[in-house]
Amino acid sequence: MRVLVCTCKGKIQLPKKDLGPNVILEQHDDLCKKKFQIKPDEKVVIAGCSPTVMEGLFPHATAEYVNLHEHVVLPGHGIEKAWDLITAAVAKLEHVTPVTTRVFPIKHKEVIVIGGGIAGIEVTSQLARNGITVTMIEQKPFLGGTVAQLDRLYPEGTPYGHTLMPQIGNMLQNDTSRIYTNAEVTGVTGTVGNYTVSLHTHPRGVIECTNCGKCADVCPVEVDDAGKMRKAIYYEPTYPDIYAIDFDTCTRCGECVKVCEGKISLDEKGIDKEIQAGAIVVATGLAWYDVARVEEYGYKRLDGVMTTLEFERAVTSGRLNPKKIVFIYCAGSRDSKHLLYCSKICCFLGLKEAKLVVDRFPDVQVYIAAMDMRSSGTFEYLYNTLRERGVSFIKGKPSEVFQRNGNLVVRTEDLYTNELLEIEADTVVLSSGFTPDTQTFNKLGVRLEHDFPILFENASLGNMELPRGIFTAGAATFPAGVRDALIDARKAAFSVVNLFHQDKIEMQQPNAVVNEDLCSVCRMCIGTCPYGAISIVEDKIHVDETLCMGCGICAITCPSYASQLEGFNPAALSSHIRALVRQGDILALLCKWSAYNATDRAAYDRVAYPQNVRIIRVPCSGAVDISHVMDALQNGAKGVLIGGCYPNACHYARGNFRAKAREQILRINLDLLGFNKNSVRLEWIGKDEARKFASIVKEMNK
Amino acid sequence: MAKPLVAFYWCASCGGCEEAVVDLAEDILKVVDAVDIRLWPVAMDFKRADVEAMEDKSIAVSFINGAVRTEEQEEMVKLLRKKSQLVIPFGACAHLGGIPGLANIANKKEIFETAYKLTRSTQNPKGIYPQTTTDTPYGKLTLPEFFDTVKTLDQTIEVDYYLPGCAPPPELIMQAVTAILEGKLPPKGSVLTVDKALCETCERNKSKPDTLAIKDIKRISHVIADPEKCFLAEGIICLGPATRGGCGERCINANMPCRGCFGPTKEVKDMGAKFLSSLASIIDVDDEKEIEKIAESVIDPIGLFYMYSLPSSILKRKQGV
Amino acid sequence: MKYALFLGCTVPVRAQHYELSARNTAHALGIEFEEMSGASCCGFPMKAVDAETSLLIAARNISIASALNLNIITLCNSCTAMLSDAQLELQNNSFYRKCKELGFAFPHDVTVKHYVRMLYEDIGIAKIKAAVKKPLSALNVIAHYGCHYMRPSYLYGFDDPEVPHTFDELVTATGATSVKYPDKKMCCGGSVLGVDEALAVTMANHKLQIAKTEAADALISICPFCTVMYEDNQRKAEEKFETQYNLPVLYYPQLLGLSFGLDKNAVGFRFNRVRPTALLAKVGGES
Amino acid sequence: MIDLKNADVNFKWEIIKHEGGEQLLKCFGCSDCAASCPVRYFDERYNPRKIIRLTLLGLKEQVLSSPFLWFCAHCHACTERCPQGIPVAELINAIKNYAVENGFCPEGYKVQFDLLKKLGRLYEVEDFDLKKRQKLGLPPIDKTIPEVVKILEYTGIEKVVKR
Repeated sequence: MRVLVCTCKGKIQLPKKDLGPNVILEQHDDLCKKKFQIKPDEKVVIAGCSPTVMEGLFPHATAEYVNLHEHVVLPGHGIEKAWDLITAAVAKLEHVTPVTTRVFPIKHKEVIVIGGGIAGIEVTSQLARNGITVTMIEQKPFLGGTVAQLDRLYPEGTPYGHTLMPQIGNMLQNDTSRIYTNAEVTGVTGTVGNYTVSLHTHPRGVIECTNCGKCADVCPVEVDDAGKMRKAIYYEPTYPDIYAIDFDTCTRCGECVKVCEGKISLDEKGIDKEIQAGAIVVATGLAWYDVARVEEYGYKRLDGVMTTLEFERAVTSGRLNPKKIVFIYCAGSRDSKHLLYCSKICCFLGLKEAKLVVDRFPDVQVYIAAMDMRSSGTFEYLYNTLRERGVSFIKGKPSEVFQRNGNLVVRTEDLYTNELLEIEADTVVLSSGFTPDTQTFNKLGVRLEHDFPILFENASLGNMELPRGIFTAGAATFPAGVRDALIDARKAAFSVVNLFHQDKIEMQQPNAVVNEDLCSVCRMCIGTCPYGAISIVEDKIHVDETLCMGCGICAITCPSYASQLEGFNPAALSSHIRALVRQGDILALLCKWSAYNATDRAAYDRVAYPQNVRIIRVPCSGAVDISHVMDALQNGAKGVLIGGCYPNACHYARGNFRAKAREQILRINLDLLGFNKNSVRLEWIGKDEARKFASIVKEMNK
Repeated sequence: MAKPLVAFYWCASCGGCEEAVVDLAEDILKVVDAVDIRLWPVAMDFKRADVEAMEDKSIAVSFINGAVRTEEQEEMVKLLRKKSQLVIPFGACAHLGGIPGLANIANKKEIFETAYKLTRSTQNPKGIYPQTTTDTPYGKLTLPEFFDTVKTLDQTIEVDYYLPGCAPPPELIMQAVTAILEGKLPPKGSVLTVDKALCETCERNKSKPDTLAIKDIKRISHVIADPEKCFLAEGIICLGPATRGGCGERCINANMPCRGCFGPTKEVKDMGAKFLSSLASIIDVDDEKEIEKIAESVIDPIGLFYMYSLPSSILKRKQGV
Repeated sequence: MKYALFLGCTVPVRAQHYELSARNTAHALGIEFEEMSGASCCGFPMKAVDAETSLLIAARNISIASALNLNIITLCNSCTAMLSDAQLELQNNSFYRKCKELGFAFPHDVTVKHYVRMLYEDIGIAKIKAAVKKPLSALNVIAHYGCHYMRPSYLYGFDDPEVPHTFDELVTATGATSVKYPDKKMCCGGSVLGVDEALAVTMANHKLQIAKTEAADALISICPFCTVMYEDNQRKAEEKFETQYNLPVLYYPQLLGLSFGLDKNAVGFRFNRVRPTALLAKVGGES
Repeated sequence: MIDLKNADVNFKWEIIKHEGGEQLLKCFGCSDCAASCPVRYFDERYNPRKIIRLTLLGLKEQVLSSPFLWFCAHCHACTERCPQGIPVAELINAIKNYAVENGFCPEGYKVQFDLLKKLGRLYEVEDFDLKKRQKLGLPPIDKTIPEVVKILEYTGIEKVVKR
């Protein structure tokens, strides 16, 4: 073991004392500016500046960091503290399990794109342009997704084809893409660089086609396709250039077969296939919330109540000529009984439909009832335009829609005027929200939380490329407009190109590892992982190495310590605490994302705190085991402070709540065991709250 | 070849471990065939002097049950250590401190007061307590010192292996005896059962959901537990995940949750602390006040989480008394 | 410097001390006023009835100054707003045509300014300070801007409509302290006097109460309507809210004249309903 | 309960035609006007936001007959703050003008109209006043300005006021 100590510009001069056998002490000026050769299995103590700075400089080391600069030099604590910290670090490191480097070869530099909407098409053409072979899997018989169902794209009012068709053209120009329509993913195995995706292609019915259209002419089945009428055999002008039979509605009367110039088969079978790929892009797009579940609005129950999509398709195909329309916003959104969240784009959609209809029918009366109008960016201009065109906006969520004298009536209170209103209308349009396509994520083994795939929809992290071979594009994870979908698609393509630029990816961050000799598969850990990285594979607990973020919560949860976080195993921490804490000391176990930084801040701001405060950096307040608190108390500690992020601000989602529960239970037990229960405190300390930290430890020191 | 000599001894315990030996039923004959029992106070009339007279290390193995709570017990186990090649704490009390170890939340004075004065069935208005020496017309009588703190066997003498359980199941005893006779012993310090927790073999583990989420803690005496379901999934505290297996799940099969008599698994020092850390992870409440409520809803947490292991825990006993 | 002085309805009849002090302090600063013969009401009273009528009345007044080729100085905030509004409206062709039809001529472009704005912009703080002979450093006064002094800003483009400061600077120039106080832009309530007197008095009381809290020696007004609210209706506020204010309300030119050392008759203190006796004693003037 | 069947959809378009009412439709109901309003501060019965919103909904009768419409002090505090740039005080004034047209002229304005018609100013200038002015050294002023009548006749406002 090597101990690398920075002299901190001459301020640190360690005594010439022995640190034990096989421990070599080196003192360096400007440690951070030097390059060290560190062997992969070597353990090093790095004593210098704060680990927040130093850990980036020693990425491959199994290292224990001693914060000499911020914890000794700047607060003006004595050199003996430096020595104590170093000896304790050595004691810890002796028992530390090293951090392993994990290597994932990128075996297949091919990509599977699930979803053939605007995002999937854009990803595919961007990847194909980079020479990467792409297999696109689209569920419907034709590409285009939601965009192909629309008439126009607002705020500008561009016809949908102006955006979609060139995209399809771009994609088809490259011969590196294979497209499966009418196909669905049935299973996924493997990990980054090496996935196997099985898919099933449903029969299309039309095998050869001249696009004569006679089949549709003779087809007796009229289908209402989201507001627009078509036949059971039909064609969409996107891709492929072949008619398709909608077998859900087809009566198999055989009329089309008789007139077909090409070849139609009503008995075609589906095909199963397996495809290998190094990365998967999920571009499954929007899933509309089933607004019939908002029963008070009468969708499917009352004539004239329709969704925005149906309204747009019915108006633009000439089926509907409304005189008086009420749009109901947030139909089933931000609602504890339905979708808890705002779907972001439904306000835009509603505005668009209103514009579409006032453009067409100047005398139409339009009411929009909304709790809030969320018209961000350029949509504000559309909102302004519509007000000036005389559309009446009502603030408030209508209570119900009912029928009176053959008309629809919407009852609502208008918050602008505090008046209860009844609006009679011939058409009521429900602007509903969207959910992610959970089916695909389930097949990919991506865990969902609050309906959303965790990590992907972590607003502050953005698209985190996790699990590292699975990417998302467009509205698959959260509703996005066309522009956002395209940007997101390019970002996904860029991420894939970046990934494929390497032959393997290496990951050095500490992972949770499971000792199978100790693991009883008691499942306690599974649900505690904030990333869904833990699952049962072949009757054993399996930690997905690409998903683990090293918080250590599972390790502390494991009742057998079968799961341990590399570099943070309990035996090592226990010896660290026993070497560090003496009679009358205060042990501070501080989360590296918040409270620990407050101690650095204390150093910069010269906020004084007592020298007997012994600080240990932990990955999360939720990764503090009660045993370790007991260790400190047994050693004579006057108090133990656990410092974590504020509630709901935990870097690992709910780690600090776990810490809270531990603290509560622990305090009760300590009380019964004759300890002052206030000797253990869990405090929320923000990263800059140096003064809060100092005042807490001073109080505990009394 | 002479049969190996074996000793059984009984310290602070309920006597259940002695019963466990008897529970070997006809198997006990095999044992008696194979060994020569030289000390078994509960069943045979050997005296301390007989042991003292023996040569050091002449006993092949001493099985000692019960925790160490009196001066006499301390003397006897030290004596047996001297005379034995192997010493095996037999049962939870010797292994972890056991139920007598819960006395560590009090001291001698409090215990005497309760036992000799405060209990309803006691009449002791003068407050007379047992003394180590008493002068009588017939001479001085002595009693061994009653310690403040109950200790595990390994806190008193060095031990070689542990036979866990309250009481150790017969199968495990037979396995251990066989292993000793055949000389097929694991590394010193091992617990003579499996290394994995009870859940490994528990039938109910399959019913445990991936995400355990406890919103309130139920007492087994207040609910009728579903005999098919994992206790924890129902909000009933079961120490199974934190307890070594090999016991044959006798409690679980009787629809009672595990209370941890087999002690913690290999890497864990403090069973109660470890289980509390685990339990806190599955409490599915975010509100601080609610968390407090749940924590406080556990009646007698020391008796629940440290039922068998208080003397072997990190803190060992209540402080300041 | 020569201007056309627009008096409006109230000032020449009900607030002669305002007119008197305004003329005399202006004279002391070398400003000359030409009378606007034939000038009528500014038009503001008809605005709520018919905006066009009020604008036409205002435009007619502007045409009088235009014939004189002099910029207009007003003493009343509402007159300033009304005339400025008409001035802006004259850019509108159809309105201009209507004025022509009525025979109004606008041979010269004229601007409309409040008397106080004129002092600030055309004379300047430095020149005013130089003219101060008796600095009123003993006084703490509340400067009341009134609504139409700087609002609506699209008409004036003068001062800051949210954080006005020009009038405070002018008050400070006299040596007096312009007290910093909350709700500086609060309306006097004058406009609702005709609709709901109790409400109007409540509104006026708000600032009177502030003046009392701040222990101000006087409230300085620049609008006859505001003075009606704070001075003439002070007794009503005192009755309604069972308190005593006895707060002198001075027109700014009175304060300025005092600092110039003008004769007390030249600034008309005897017309002030709430006698500024204590105030004058404080600055060493006679009462 | 208001049934919007009875609302006048043309009301808002009428207001837009009036001087100062042009920007009515820009209102998105933020209520900054009401929060800025000194009258609203002292008397909650007056609320400019509510008047504007009722106008947008076409509730003509309710708006025009309300005595509180006339509470606007025309102080323009709202105008300065409207995020949509609506001169709110002018807009309220336009609604007042429309109310007068529809026979809702408050008595006070009728009195003022009569004075203007008679004198061309709001206060009668008596000889006493002229003498007082003279004593103070103030120039004489016109007792009446008959030209104002021409304007009143031109706009035909008398007919409207006296309706």
